[in-house]
Amino acid sequence: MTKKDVENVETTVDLSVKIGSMKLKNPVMLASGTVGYGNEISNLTDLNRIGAVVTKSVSLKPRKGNPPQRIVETASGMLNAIGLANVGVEEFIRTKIPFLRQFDTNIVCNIAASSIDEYVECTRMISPEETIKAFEINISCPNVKEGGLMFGHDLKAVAEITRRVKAVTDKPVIIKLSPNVSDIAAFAKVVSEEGGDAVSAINTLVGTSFNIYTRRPKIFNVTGGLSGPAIKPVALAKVLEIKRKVDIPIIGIGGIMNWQDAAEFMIVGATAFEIGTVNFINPNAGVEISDGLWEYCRKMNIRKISDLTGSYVI
Amino acid sequence: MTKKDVENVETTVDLSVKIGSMKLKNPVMLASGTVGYGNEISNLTDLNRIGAVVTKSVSLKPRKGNPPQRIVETASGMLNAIGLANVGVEEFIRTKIPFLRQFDTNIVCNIAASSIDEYVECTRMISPEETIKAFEINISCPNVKEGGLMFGHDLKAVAEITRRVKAVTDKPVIIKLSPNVSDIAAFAKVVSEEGGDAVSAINTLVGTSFNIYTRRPKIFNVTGGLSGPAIKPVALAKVLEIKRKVDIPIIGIGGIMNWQDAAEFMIVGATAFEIGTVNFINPNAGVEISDGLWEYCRKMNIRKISDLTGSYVI
Amino acid sequence: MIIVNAEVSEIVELGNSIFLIKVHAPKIARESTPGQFCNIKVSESNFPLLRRPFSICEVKGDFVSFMFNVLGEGTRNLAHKKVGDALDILGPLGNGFKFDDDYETAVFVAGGLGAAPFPFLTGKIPEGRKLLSFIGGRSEKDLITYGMKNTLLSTDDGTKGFKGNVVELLEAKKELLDESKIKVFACGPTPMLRAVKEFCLKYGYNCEVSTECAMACGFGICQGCPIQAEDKEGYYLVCKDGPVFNINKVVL
Amino acid sequence: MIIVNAEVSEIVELGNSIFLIKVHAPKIARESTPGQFCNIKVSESNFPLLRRPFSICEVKGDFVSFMFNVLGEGTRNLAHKKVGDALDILGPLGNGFKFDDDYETAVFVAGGLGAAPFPFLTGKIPEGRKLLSFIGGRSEKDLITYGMKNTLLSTDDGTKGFKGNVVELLEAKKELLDESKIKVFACGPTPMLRAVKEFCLKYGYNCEVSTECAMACGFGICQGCPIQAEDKEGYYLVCKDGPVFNINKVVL
Ligand SMILES: Cc1cc2nc3c(=O)[nH]c(=O)nc-3n(C[C@H](O)[C@H](O)[C@H](O)COP(=O)(O)OP(=O)(O)OC[C@H]3O[C@@H](n4cnc5c(N)ncnc54)[C@H](O)[C@@H]3O)c2cc1C
Ligand SMILES: Cc1cc2nc3c(=O)[nH]c(=O)nc-3n(C[C@H](O)[C@H](O)[C@H](O)COP(=O)(O)OP(=O)(O)OC[C@H]3O[C@@H](n4cnc5c(N)ncnc54)[C@H](O)[C@@H]3O)c2cc1C
Ligand SMILES: Cc1cc2nc3c(=O)[nH]c(=O)nc-3n(C[C@H](O)[C@H](O)[C@H](O)COP(=O)(O)O)c2cc1C
Ligand SMILES: Cc1cc2nc3c(=O)[nH]c(=O)nc-3n(C[C@H](O)[C@H](O)[C@H](O)COP(=O)(O)O)c2cc1C
Ligand code: FES
Ligand code: FES
Repeated sequence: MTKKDVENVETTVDLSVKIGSMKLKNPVMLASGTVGYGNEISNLTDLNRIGAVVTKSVSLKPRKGNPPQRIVETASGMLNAIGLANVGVEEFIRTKIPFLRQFDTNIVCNIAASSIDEYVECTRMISPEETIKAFEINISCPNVKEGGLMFGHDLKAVAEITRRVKAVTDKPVIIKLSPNVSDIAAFAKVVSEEGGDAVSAINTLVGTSFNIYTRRPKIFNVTGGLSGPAIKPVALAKVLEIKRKVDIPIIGIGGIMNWQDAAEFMIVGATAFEIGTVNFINPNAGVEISDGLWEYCRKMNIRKISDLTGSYVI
Repeated sequence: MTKKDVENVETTVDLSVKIGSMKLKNPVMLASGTVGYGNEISNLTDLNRIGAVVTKSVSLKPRKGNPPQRIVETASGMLNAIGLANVGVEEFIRTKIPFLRQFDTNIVCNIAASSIDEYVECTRMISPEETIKAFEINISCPNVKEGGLMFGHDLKAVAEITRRVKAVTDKPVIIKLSPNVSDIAAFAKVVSEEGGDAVSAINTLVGTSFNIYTRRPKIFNVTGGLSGPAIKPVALAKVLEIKRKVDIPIIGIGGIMNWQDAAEFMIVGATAFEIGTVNFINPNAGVEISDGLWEYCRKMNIRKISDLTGSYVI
Repeated sequence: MIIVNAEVSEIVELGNSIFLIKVHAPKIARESTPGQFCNIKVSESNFPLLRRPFSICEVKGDFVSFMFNVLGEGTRNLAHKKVGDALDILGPLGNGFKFDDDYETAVFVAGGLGAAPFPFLTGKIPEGRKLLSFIGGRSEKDLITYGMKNTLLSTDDGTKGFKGNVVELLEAKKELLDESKIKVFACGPTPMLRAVKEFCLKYGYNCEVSTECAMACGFGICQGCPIQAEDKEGYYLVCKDGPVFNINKVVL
Repeated sequence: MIIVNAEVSEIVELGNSIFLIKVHAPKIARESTPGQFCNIKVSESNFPLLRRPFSICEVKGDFVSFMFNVLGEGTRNLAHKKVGDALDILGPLGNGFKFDDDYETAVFVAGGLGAAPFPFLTGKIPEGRKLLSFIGGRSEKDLITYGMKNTLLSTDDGTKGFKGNVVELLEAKKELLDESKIKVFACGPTPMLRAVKEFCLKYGYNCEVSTECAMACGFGICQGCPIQAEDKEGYYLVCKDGPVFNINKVVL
């Protein structure tokens, strides 16, 4: 900041946003599955400057994940089929949460499950942990049979999951929606009706890639989830669609690489946003995006970034 | 071809494929809306070397299309919302068909409509034209309210369209499916049950893009259809999904830039394929893809390219 | 209209990230007329995906030049080209200026990079006609006079020439236009073209403008580049029916 | 593990589209140990999207070198780098070779580009130990001996050295290995590593292999790079737990 800026209190920008009762210092969230449990990335960026960190999907029991190959690059994107490799709830509570406690950010616990009961049970077990500030329920992992994708495509199941998970925790519950449906707003509506605090959109698009010489799929799981800049236009359209039809906070996700992309998501309706694939390429992207948004708001005379949410002009 | 190749009859590759009763000299088709009615591109490529040319969607009455801006580039893709600008059936028959007659290729007439009756009426009017060898029914244009997208998301409507269009023509009827649905195979199944000759997949994905300074959509129609390499993994997964569940010829579409991409589509299940966006960048791509596939088949010892269809190893 | 793989023979920065790139493209050189453009592949990969349109700036023998401004990824790639590199060019495209009809003075009006097609056009104006070039820019460093004759300058900030926009300069120098039968050729941002149109309609000047629009194909197959028609219902295509239009034909 | 914007100080083609690129990266140079790798951003745009992993080939003072083969878009971009260009490098990553445990002779086995980590490792082998380098390739032009000592060569087509693969060469020269307590360090394609493992198990040699896997992040956050564990249930991550593993730990 220049001296003039400091003198001029008018230039201060309030980057904070709220998701239910959870207050974020800025709208930047690190997406589930793209920063593990925070350990490694904390060497390369300052997690204290991030609004929230969403953990890798946790399931009741540990999962070893899919055999290689799990990822393949595509045009401006990547496919992954990790298979929800994770340490399971117990180990998560025992070793991951204590590490995460040190950071001045919100830790959101992402939960994957293969039955509605399992979603409820995981939430119930983790909810007492003070470090965890909210839950994101992954009903849309396309990469394991029991990854929730069948829930993500079933309105009744989504309603039940939302209702029953809400019943076992006081913390905000975010439902992470699948983009692989005809009418994503209908799912957001159900979440809203059942008392969900927010939806996050989008999880990855189902995609595949084959080797033309061996005629085999490039990833072991045959199909994977497409992420990265390639999906940004689709993700933006989904967020806009929800925003226009349902009154519920939206966390925008999909292909965000820089602050410009992040601002675009907020304009079409996102209250906050998650960044995923970009962490692999630029682990400090979250901090840079926060700084970029601050500067953008200052230049555009936006005092509170929350004013940006849904401020599109159509 | 080298002298040795010519001597060796074993190296001859049969690139021909069939869609219903329509025989294509090779599986390369030029996608609807990406080559107009063939006029301009015929200056830059040899249409006689292409399996089939699909015309820009024709509707009963002429449509002037959407105001600018109609297109915007995205990461490895583009959004378009042309708004089905077209000359209408009468002008199509009067001026476009006579021009197309000169080429030794199959002309497939793509039809868009805002009611089931209109699909039937268009087909009925054009069917007597000898030059037209098949119909592709666009039930999935995302860019005009009456572009068929609502049909493309309604199994009963798709069934009725297939049945009634088939009833007014002896020519092969291809139904072009929307990818913006939860279960594309269910749509292919309905088409198959109602006697449709093939499905083509995919049309564009719904996407959008906003200017972060004006907060306005970059394209007038707000949302547009995403095409190009960005969508290839999604398109491949949709083709594979149909192939695994339904026994009907599939025309693969989405992000094909070169013969390698085309081979990938055939391996996952496509009998033929259409190329769209690449025509804007390399108008001769169709011919190059045909040559590339020929060479690939020769090296891989594939005598008939139709053996490639659905030859994936999972 | 052909596609050629042309060798870059020269690339120079005119200043302020404006470049002039010259390629060896005999066939395009032969076919081109001022106001036409080419659609250039700016990368060897799929990123950026689409070609980028540029006006033909100059044709000398077998060589064609383009003038461009570094704005985004595409033009940045282009600026990195080196002598000897190959450039994949589709062109010439669209319809150019009618420079041989009935007028005595050709008046060029250029805003910023709108100067691009005028060096070529300047050279083609028939012997004996007069030339006047009105060139506007935001600031002195944005003024491009390359290849233009009898230039009158304006800058928004007054750092050089007339202070104001180029149409205000036209209005201020109106007496220069009263001397003979004039035809106005304009190229620049749409708001400028709109003002030029208004000015020309007011005084009854014949005027052609070179328009711009987002483009995918550049040769009429995508229908991505509409411009509202004034003399009929619906749209013209900028790439095929334009980019040069008489002001009576289009709504700007 | 840091990210630096390093200046390219040298780039040379070793032949047959194999390049050596040297960058000024003091911090990475200081922290690195042989067998570690860096994840390099090969373009300034989003295409190709992901970083590309390369073994640290050599460290000299403040300079780090990488050896690479032009395979696709990413390595093609890298080959176009010029002296003075900046390169965005994340590293050093993973675990390297244990080169100071109990052995008398270090035996390097390299297949093709597998030679990449050995110049660095060669320089680190403690004084007084012996070195033997077995290098294999498809053909003479694929043999890379850069920075390696006491080399024995094999080619699949017999154009140079022993005709056969590099593990057959090992077997043929087995008597050289009988002289002292040896440790084998191997890097190359997985089928070669599998054969090396089998060979070492047969003769009871201690052996470490540098493995490869498709990677996104390179530092443990994506879980994209599993390799099946032999000594526990489940997988190790190549980027974090490897890329160098003792043969007893992983299924190849
Ligand atoms: C018929 C025609 C002729 C043209 N002739 C020339 C020419 O001779 N010289 C020249 O420099 N340019 C010319 N242009 C514009 C040129 O095509 C664009 O500048 C170029 O496509 C930008 O590509 P990019 O990848 O660098 O920028 P992008 O990444 O595509 O865009 C970067 C930024 O520039 C803005 N932008 C993109 N295109 C334009 C535009 N046309 N006008 C204003 N802002 C734009 C974008 O909105 C974005 O903010 C012409 C355009 C047309 C349609
Ligand atoms: C830990 C580690 C260390 C490495 N060290 C080196 C090194 O020192 N020098 C070096 O040249 N390479 C090394 N590699 C491999 C290197 O990362 C790849 O060659 C590179 O990513 C290819 O990028 P590309 O964009 O050029 O090719 P892409 O476009 O990604 O691929 C082009 C073609 O090469 C194939 N390919 C891609 N990666 C590999 C691979 N790892 N092995 C075999 N084929 C592949 C693809 O299947 C495709 O057919 C290492 C890889 C790992 C995981
Ligand atoms: C390697 C990888 C692993 C992922 N794992 C999970 C996961 O465990 N749970 C989840 O809800 N989403 C997971 N995702 C999805 C991301 O959280 C995010 O929704 C998606 O990648 C789109 O955002 P992006 O384009 O910014 O990456 C994963 C994504 C990637 C790339
Ligand atoms: C500019 C443009 C216009 C299109 N118009 C039509 C159309 O009129 N009818 C139709 O069925 N599909 C239309 N499409 C969709 C294409 O036929 C094709 O399904 C889609 O572009 C995906 O293929 P691609 O990635 O190879 O472009 C259009 C696509 C583009 C890019
Ligand atoms: S740019 Fe494609 S029709 Fe004009
Ligand atoms: S490459 Fe991401 S965890 Fe190994």
